[in-house]
Amino acid sequence: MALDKNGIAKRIAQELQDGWYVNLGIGIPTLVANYIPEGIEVEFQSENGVLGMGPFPFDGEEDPDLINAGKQTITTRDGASFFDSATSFAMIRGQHVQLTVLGAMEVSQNGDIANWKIPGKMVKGMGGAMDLVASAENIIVAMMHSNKAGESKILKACTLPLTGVGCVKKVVTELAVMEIKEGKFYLLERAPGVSVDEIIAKTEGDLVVPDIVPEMNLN
Amino acid sequence: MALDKNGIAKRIAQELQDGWYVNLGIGIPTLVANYIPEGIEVEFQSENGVLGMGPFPFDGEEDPDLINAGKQTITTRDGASFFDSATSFAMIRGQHVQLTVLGAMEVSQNGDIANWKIPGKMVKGMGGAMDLVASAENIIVAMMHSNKAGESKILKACTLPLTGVGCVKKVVTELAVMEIKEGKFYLLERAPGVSVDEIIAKTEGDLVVPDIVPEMNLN
Amino acid sequence: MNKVVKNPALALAGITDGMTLMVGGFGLCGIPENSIAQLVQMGVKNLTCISNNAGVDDFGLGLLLQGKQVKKMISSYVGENDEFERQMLSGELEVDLIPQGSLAERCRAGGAGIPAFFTPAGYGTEVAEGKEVRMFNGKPHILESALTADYAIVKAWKGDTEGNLIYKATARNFNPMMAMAGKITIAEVEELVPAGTLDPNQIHTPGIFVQRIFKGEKFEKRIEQRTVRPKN
Amino acid sequence: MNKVVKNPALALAGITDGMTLMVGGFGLCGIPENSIAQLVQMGVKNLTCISNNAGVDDFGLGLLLQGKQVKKMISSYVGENDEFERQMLSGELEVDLIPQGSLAERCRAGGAGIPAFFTPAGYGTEVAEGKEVRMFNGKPHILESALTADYAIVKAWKGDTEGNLIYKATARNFNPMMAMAGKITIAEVEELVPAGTLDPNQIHTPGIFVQRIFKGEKFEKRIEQRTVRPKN
Repeated sequence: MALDKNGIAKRIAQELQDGWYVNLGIGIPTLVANYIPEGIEVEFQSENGVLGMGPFPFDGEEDPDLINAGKQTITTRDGASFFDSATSFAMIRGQHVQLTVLGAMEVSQNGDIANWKIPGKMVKGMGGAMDLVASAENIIVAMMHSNKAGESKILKACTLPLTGVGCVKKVVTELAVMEIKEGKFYLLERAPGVSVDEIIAKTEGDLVVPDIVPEMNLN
Repeated sequence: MALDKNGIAKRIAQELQDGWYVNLGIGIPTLVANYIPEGIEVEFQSENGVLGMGPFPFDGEEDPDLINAGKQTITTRDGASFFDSATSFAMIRGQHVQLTVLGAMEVSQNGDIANWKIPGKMVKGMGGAMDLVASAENIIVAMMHSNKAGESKILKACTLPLTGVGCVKKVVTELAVMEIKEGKFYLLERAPGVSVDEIIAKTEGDLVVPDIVPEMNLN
Repeated sequence: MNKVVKNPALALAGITDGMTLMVGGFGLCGIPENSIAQLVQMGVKNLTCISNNAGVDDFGLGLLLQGKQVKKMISSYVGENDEFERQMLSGELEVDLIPQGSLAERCRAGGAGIPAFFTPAGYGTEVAEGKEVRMFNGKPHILESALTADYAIVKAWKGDTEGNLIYKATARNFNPMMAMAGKITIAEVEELVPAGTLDPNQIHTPGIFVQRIFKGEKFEKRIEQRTVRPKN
Repeated sequence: MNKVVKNPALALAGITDGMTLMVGGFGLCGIPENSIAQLVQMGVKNLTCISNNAGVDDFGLGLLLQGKQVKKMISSYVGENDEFERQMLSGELEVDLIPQGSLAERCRAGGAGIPAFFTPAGYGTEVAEGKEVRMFNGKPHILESALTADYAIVKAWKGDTEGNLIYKATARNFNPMMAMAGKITIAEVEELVPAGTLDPNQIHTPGIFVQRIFKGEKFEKRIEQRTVRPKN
């Protein structure tokens, strides 16, 4: 069965490693913070200027001066720090952040990503996404395999204006975990109960399928 | 009579304007802080990371963590701030400092300055001088008119490795105040009791001398 | 060096039609609310506003958009403002969208006398069109230029009479770089104290970057996305 | 994310001959004394040291020069060190002299992923030789590149177990940028406190830039130019 958003987040959380600084984008990526594996410690950075984000505040304890890049009220953990936006992107551009997780409208088999604009229709702006994808060594995209019209978003080439070129290394969708290398998608894992045929059918880009595709282990 | 170092500093202090941020170099320039005209307020910046320098500390009250760019122990005034070297030179390069006063080994009539190196003999390094002269809109050089061998340091062209090109606007020596414009030195004032002839004799660069050269007023 | 002015009207005196303004804040967090209200009252038009966001329809810079006071916005993200999107898509409003890190660095560069720098952000995208590309460490980078403004308007938590500023939490965001990049920088603060009160080790924006400072009368501090967990 | 190590030996483990080190401080102010002593004890050779100054003959980085451990210095000012000047003029020591502001900005750039930037400093001088010149705003600028190091060694006043640092007065100087630019950054601090003790608003170097931290056993803090006025 296809994963829900929390399932995608849970699977991505398995990629976390002890001691990493991690930047989580808006949407599904934000949920990753709820599933940090036991025994490891990570710190969350938000590009508006905070390191060491904690959970959402208790009702009534929101501080309007303390938000994340999604403009959500947050809290901080012991050891947190605040800094200006230039310093924040110094961390990102200077590759001090070990993992970036973000959403996408389209991903292509050479690692291009589009997630900021639909010409003539939707223009929200790129925010920090272009800096993040251009700089991060380790980018995981959290997204749905298809759009609402049922068209694949895992493509040979992106059709929307790009956010970054050749930067995505791994994609986790409601159906599959895929690695991007040498200009192709490599199917690594499938969601529990999802068939390889369904993944093949819903993937427009070139997909390399090994003989055995293990199911994700989400326990 | 030719001025002493304090006289030069006193004359330069007359150039200060209310509300200015000022960077004083090592040597004679440091003395300028002792002669701030009454009724005006200026703040002194030192490029190692302090704004709002006060007088030297009382004997026994030195703090090794609080020095100026000349490595001298200092104090701060109310409203002082500390910052890192990058921010300090952001102030300088970004032209937030209204006046820079520094020493020189040679100055030329097109505003070039040399003050950091005598090839094969003396190499102290440029410190912050190259940043200061390249950025400041308003540079006054405090120097002696001649070297110990009696040779003029107010030249047609510098002979020593340059610190900056076409940047000096005004020179104050023990003999004279000169402005630099259109590739010439313009004699503005002479030290009390010093003759125009002496200044002409000791100036190697092209010197424009008006009919009347007023004496400096140092009272 | 007393830089205190009594009210927003005196603080913003000199801002006229057609000027370029930097306005600090991220979303509705850390924005100079009192100054924005004053800009609305002044009715200055044809402004170019450099600000990471454009506020929401009825608060923050959204108020200037509503009044058609803005000719051009230079921002990284405008997703929370329908009027902005409408004016942009209809062509009424010129918009220059810039990667957030490049925006922050371009403001800092403007304040720091760095006219241009290379960054990898935006390479291969619309943002790179017409910009010089150069390889460093085997990776393509684009040349970005400094941004400055006629006036920068920032919001701080505490400030002193010399213009030294301290920000609170993530309300810091773009304010420090914009304070550096304004030809004239205006700070509105929640608390205004005499020089010598703030610890010189703990100043975020040294007073040299600030020309005018005033105590804001009222800070609404709207929250854009109130997210909470229930108390057990 | 505990980054505390017990002593300088553990902190500096991994530094070997031929590496590039950044060392914070300005003159003898804000230098990592305990780490320098450890480098002397380790006897590592052929180092490239990036540091604004070279200490004095018998303290600070001067100690590494005395032991001929340094192959190359990258500095802005070396005026207070006779041994340095001797080794440089005799050609024993390679020296790259850099304008102080460019040195600071190049370290920051290295830490911030900016591979190169334009600055007016040094145009028309030896420093500009071989460097690209470009006009901006009618003024010539030269292109300067980022600096990074295998290890950056910095000195802070207070630090916490997560590596967050606070500096005191002008002992801050180059330490924050160097902390950003080290592949591995080592901080020695006067006071080491548990995470959560320091105010997150007041951190100068966020812990993300620091990989190892230790409490220095003893800080001599020599003064280079003791200048005082008499008590009346």
